[in-house]
Amino acid sequence: MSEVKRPNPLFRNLTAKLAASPMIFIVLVVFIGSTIWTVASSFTGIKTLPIFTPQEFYDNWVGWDQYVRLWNTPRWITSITNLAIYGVLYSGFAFIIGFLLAVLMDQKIRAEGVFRTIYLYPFALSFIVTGKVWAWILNPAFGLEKTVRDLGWASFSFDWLTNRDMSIYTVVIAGLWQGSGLVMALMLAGLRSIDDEIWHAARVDGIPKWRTYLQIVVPMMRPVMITIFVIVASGSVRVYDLVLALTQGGPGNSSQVPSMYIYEKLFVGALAQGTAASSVLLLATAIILVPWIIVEFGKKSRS
Amino acid sequence: MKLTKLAFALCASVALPIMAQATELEVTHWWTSGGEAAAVAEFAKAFDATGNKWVDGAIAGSGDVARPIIISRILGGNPMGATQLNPGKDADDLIAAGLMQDLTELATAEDWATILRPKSQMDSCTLDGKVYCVPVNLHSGQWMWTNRKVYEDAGIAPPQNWAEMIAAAPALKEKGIIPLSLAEGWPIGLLTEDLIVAIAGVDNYVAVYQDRNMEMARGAEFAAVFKAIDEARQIIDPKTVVPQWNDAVALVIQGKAAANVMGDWAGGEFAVAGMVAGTDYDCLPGLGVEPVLGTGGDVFYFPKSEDPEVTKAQLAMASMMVTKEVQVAFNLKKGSLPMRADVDLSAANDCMKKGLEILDNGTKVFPNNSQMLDRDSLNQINDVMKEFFSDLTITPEAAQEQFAAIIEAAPK
Amino acid sequence: MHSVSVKNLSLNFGAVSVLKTMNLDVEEGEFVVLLGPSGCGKSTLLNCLAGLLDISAGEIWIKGKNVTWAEPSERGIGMVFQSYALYPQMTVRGNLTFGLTIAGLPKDEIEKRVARAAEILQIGPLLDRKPGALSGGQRQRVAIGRALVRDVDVFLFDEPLSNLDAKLRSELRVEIKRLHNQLGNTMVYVTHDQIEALTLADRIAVMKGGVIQQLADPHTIYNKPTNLFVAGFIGSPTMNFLHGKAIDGGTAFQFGDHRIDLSGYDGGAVGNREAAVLGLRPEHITVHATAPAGPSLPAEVEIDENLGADSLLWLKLDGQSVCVRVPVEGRLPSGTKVHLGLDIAKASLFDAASEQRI
Amino acid sequence: MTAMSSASTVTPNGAKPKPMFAPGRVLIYTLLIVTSIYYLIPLYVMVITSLKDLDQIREGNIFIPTMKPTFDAWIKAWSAACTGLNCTGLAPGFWNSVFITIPSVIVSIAVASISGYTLANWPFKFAEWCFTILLVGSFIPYQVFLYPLVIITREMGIYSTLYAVIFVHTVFGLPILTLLFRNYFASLPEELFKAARVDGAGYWRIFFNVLMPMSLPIFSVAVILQVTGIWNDFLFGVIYAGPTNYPMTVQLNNIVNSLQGVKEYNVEMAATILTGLVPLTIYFLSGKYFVRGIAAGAVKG
Repeated sequence: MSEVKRPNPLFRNLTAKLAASPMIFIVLVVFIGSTIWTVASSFTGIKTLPIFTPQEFYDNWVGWDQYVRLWNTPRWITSITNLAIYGVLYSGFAFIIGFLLAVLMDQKIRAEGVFRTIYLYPFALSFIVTGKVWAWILNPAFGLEKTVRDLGWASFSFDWLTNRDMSIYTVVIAGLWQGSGLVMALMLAGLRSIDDEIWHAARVDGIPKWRTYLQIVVPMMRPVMITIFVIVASGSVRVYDLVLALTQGGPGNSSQVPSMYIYEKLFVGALAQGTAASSVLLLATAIILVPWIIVEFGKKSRS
Repeated sequence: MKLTKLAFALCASVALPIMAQATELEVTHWWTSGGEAAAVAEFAKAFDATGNKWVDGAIAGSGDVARPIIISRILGGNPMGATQLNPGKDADDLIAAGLMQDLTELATAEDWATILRPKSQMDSCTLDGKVYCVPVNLHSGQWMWTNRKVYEDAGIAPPQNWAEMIAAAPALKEKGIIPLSLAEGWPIGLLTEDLIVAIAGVDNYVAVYQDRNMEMARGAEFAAVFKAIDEARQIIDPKTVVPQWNDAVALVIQGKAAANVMGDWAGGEFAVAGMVAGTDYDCLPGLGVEPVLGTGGDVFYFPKSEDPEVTKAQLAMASMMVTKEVQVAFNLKKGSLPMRADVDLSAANDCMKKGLEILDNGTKVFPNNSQMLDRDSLNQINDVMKEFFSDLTITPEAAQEQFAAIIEAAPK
Repeated sequence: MHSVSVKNLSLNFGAVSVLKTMNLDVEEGEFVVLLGPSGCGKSTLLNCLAGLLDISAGEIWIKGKNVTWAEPSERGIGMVFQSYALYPQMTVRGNLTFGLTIAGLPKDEIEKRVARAAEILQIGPLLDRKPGALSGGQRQRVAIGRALVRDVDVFLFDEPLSNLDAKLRSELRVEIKRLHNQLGNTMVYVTHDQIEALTLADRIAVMKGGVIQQLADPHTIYNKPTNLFVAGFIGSPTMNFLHGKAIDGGTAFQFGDHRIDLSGYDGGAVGNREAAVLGLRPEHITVHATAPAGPSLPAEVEIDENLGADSLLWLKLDGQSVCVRVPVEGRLPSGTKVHLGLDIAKASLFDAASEQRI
Repeated sequence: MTAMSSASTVTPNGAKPKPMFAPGRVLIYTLLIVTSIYYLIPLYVMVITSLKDLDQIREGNIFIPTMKPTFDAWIKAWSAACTGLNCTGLAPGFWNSVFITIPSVIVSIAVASISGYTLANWPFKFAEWCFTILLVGSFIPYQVFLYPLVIITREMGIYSTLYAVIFVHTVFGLPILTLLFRNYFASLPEELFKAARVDGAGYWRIFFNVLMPMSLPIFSVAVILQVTGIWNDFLFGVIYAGPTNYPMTVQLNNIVNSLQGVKEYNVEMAATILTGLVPLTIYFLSGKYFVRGIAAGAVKG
């Protein structure tokens, strides 16, 4: 019974390791495997069919050609710019609107459940539905603009959907409608996790309420902010269906986003171009996120 | 019974006796609207009559939605029995990978090369002398549709060609009518190609798209095309650009717009609205400039199967699709032109007859764009044209150069 | 055979060494307290004993068995946690029987043990309540009960009283002592509270920086601290430290201009030392109006703190603050000049460089 | 403090209640109601449109309610709208969606909760690296994985079966769910876990007997998120599940995305509402638990 020898660390807590194996399998095979495949494919000239053997990669190798083409494509540049606009505005406003709504909801209001449901229900709807409905409402020909004009303001103009300088902002509007309720729910939960004593202390100190929120409560909500960031940021990088249903990337290419470019190229006989665009996104994400994730999540694990 | 006879004839022609038990074949396609579904039903009815079973696998949303699904299914080793796919270069990789059923034997036995026209459509199904798909119909995209009443109300004679339509535009605009309706996305690319055909001419179109004549692509003939597109974009108010092609056609039907450029499938919309060609509306092939017809069309591929029963049923289906009766029934419903010349199309409407006439003359028929350029390049041209249309700061010269660069870089 | 024996144990988290080559033997039935400031490694050591942390090197023996790599439940230990760690969704009975059920004990045996624990800890009426419905003291009792029913030889306590208020804490302290007397188990008890340590322990292990500084009975720890750290950590108010040097072959201590005779010092050979520290507990200094016989120093009263039973006098001595515990004899006004009598026999002398007791 | 009590501390802690009609209150309610209108308009437009007939849609304004509501569009969407040759409406796909959603939700949550539990309580370096990669992976557009997943599921021998679609949903649910579970389990008192180990409970018993009964809030969040995501999914269902398992969204896509013919906006809207009914109902019924669960899972990191 007495074990004198140190057991092999590999088999320590073996059950835990076995239980984590589905996750490890998914990470190694799906995420890492797909990433390697994606990056490798981006250096080839493959068109419709994906390739998987080293020989095939060798036969189709073209070097940096796909990347040269990618960065010479105006549509890709527009897409990247739009992603930046959308990402910043969507994330920023989702945080602001979500926070303001959560603060309003936190004022001991009546019928809180009703308001919460109203703010949260769009999240249950798919992006396609969201895009379709907002395309309708924002359409100048029979939506908001026409309605207001019918009411008497003949000069009223709201043509963002068909205005190439403004179209990406309609995506932001619809996206916020769909997603800000979730941010509100997360923020509300965060607000309510703050100890009552903080509020008492702030009141005793005579700190105005808005300052208490901004300077004391918000910094205390760090963990929930991080969760929101992951949800919101990954959502904006992946934005696809919404743009497709709302503007189809138009007018022209003015509201294109990278995942539309990627998806199109992957499936219209320019697979390698699609994987090259994916690789760029991957690299950008990794550069921004990996150091942050390691710092943020590495320190919190129990050891 | 007619169908039994048909089935019998099929058996004989394929020279493969059909077994008693039904083989189920799943068929994927993206034909989900009323008319399309009715056309597919004709296929299904005829196929079921051969003793097999048509299992419908419709996926709406055009090829963009369906293509990944179709390719994934083939790649994943669980292919459908048959599938609609864009003809030409789209399927080349799949064929090269040996994933598609070779139909050469059947095509030779039934002499498709003779009975099906035009040759270009057969060519797109042929790779290295082998036949891999069945062309089922002909569609043409070079039509201008005008609402006669709108012009007459404005005191203008209904235009008979592109230039007249442009000339009438200012007067219509004053009356609050959209002179030319347009839909976002691929319809802009279609309009571009139609103008190339109408203004630069069929031969030059083929010279650039197929033979990659770069001198031509950068030359004066094409500069005139971009000039015409420039005129078109000037008369189009971006607010009136609608999301989908049928919305644009609907504007013409409702009299809110005067004209639209769209393929022959737009005729179905006018028919549904109860409008009569020649009295209520005009259909002008080749935009009224030159009666020409692109010969795009729908084709079916048959992914290879290990199961000989399935292969047998696939061949039966392929054979069924080109029989006279099925061709007539299918194309009348679909609003497209049959592949066979030896069929009776007295039920066709005026616009269809115009098309048939051009087809029978054979002189002004040219291959579809997807038979000449790969889809990736076509999409890139679309991207350029979409930008050119929506951004008035891009000069026609700049757009032409971008266009030429894509043609130059396109894989042969 | 030792009840618990730690041999050359060390623990590293990456490059950080948390426990450094540690040795500790606990006798059968002994009550050992691990005492130290937070971060000294005392809880970590306890977790290692319990098997909740894998050690980097060394061995742990419990009741003559090498349990270095055994599962916590196989080590014959029971453990009581600071936050009680009661399973919130189970009743008190469920909490007590959870481990026994896992061990597969027969039903009547489980019943017997629960009944016994309930009797000892007087928690019988609480058995069917959930932890949420219990007071802090009751929860702590249940937590002890959970260790008790395991019928083990060694109890491990991880700051079990820190979450309680002062009154309850002193009550439960007595109860734990009583429990130990009654059961006679070996107990290893972690705390940062020296009162708990001094009152409960048979032996105290004072820890700092992952090293046991001194392991001894409370009396020795208090009176003969092995180094400056232990001397300063134990006792409240803390020991007074006078920095000076040992002169005249170690027979005297020079503090500023004052010379203090060390002939009564109860320690090792002092010898001459350039830097030394003389430690005197507040109760080992007396206050006199005039210089008393034996070693003494002049000082000036700063504050007189009346604690009821006695007073704490805070004095200034050559610019240094000194605290003295004196019987209450009326207040000494601030600024009063006094003489301090030093009980050198009870003093501790440290080498300033090595910080070790001489 | 126990975790149960911490999970239920979702009580307002803003200022003290004030009379209903104080100026500040009026402002608060005005803001709440105005924002509510913004959130409700699209739903209103959908419902109103679905109750109109095609003529009313063509003539009328999208915001004007109909005087002659008709449920024809709903009936057509549910039981008569055509998908290719099958004019059976959404109804048959409904059960397929149920059969895809239930096992996918269960398996994805099982895998993610166990992974989160392992990361929080039984960490080992390799798993933590995997988690980092997972988080980065959650930023990659889904489409990039389509072909590799076809090959992976083909090699696993499950392509075009229910198992494949369950697997794919598990893959894509893993990052965010693992993050939520990991945060939640890490927020539970560590001593509870230690006590259970001293009591002899192993990996699974601690999970099932000690932690899971305390984790209802986070499990309800996970269920809500996954039901919504999986029910609304179109692409994975249609690519990996195989034709016999096509979910309801395939029919919805066919109704909404049909290119040709007259656009039946009313049927489109009715179909949209019908398809969204399951996740919408879940939100309406369990919004409260969602907020509570989020409070328990996401807030404490």
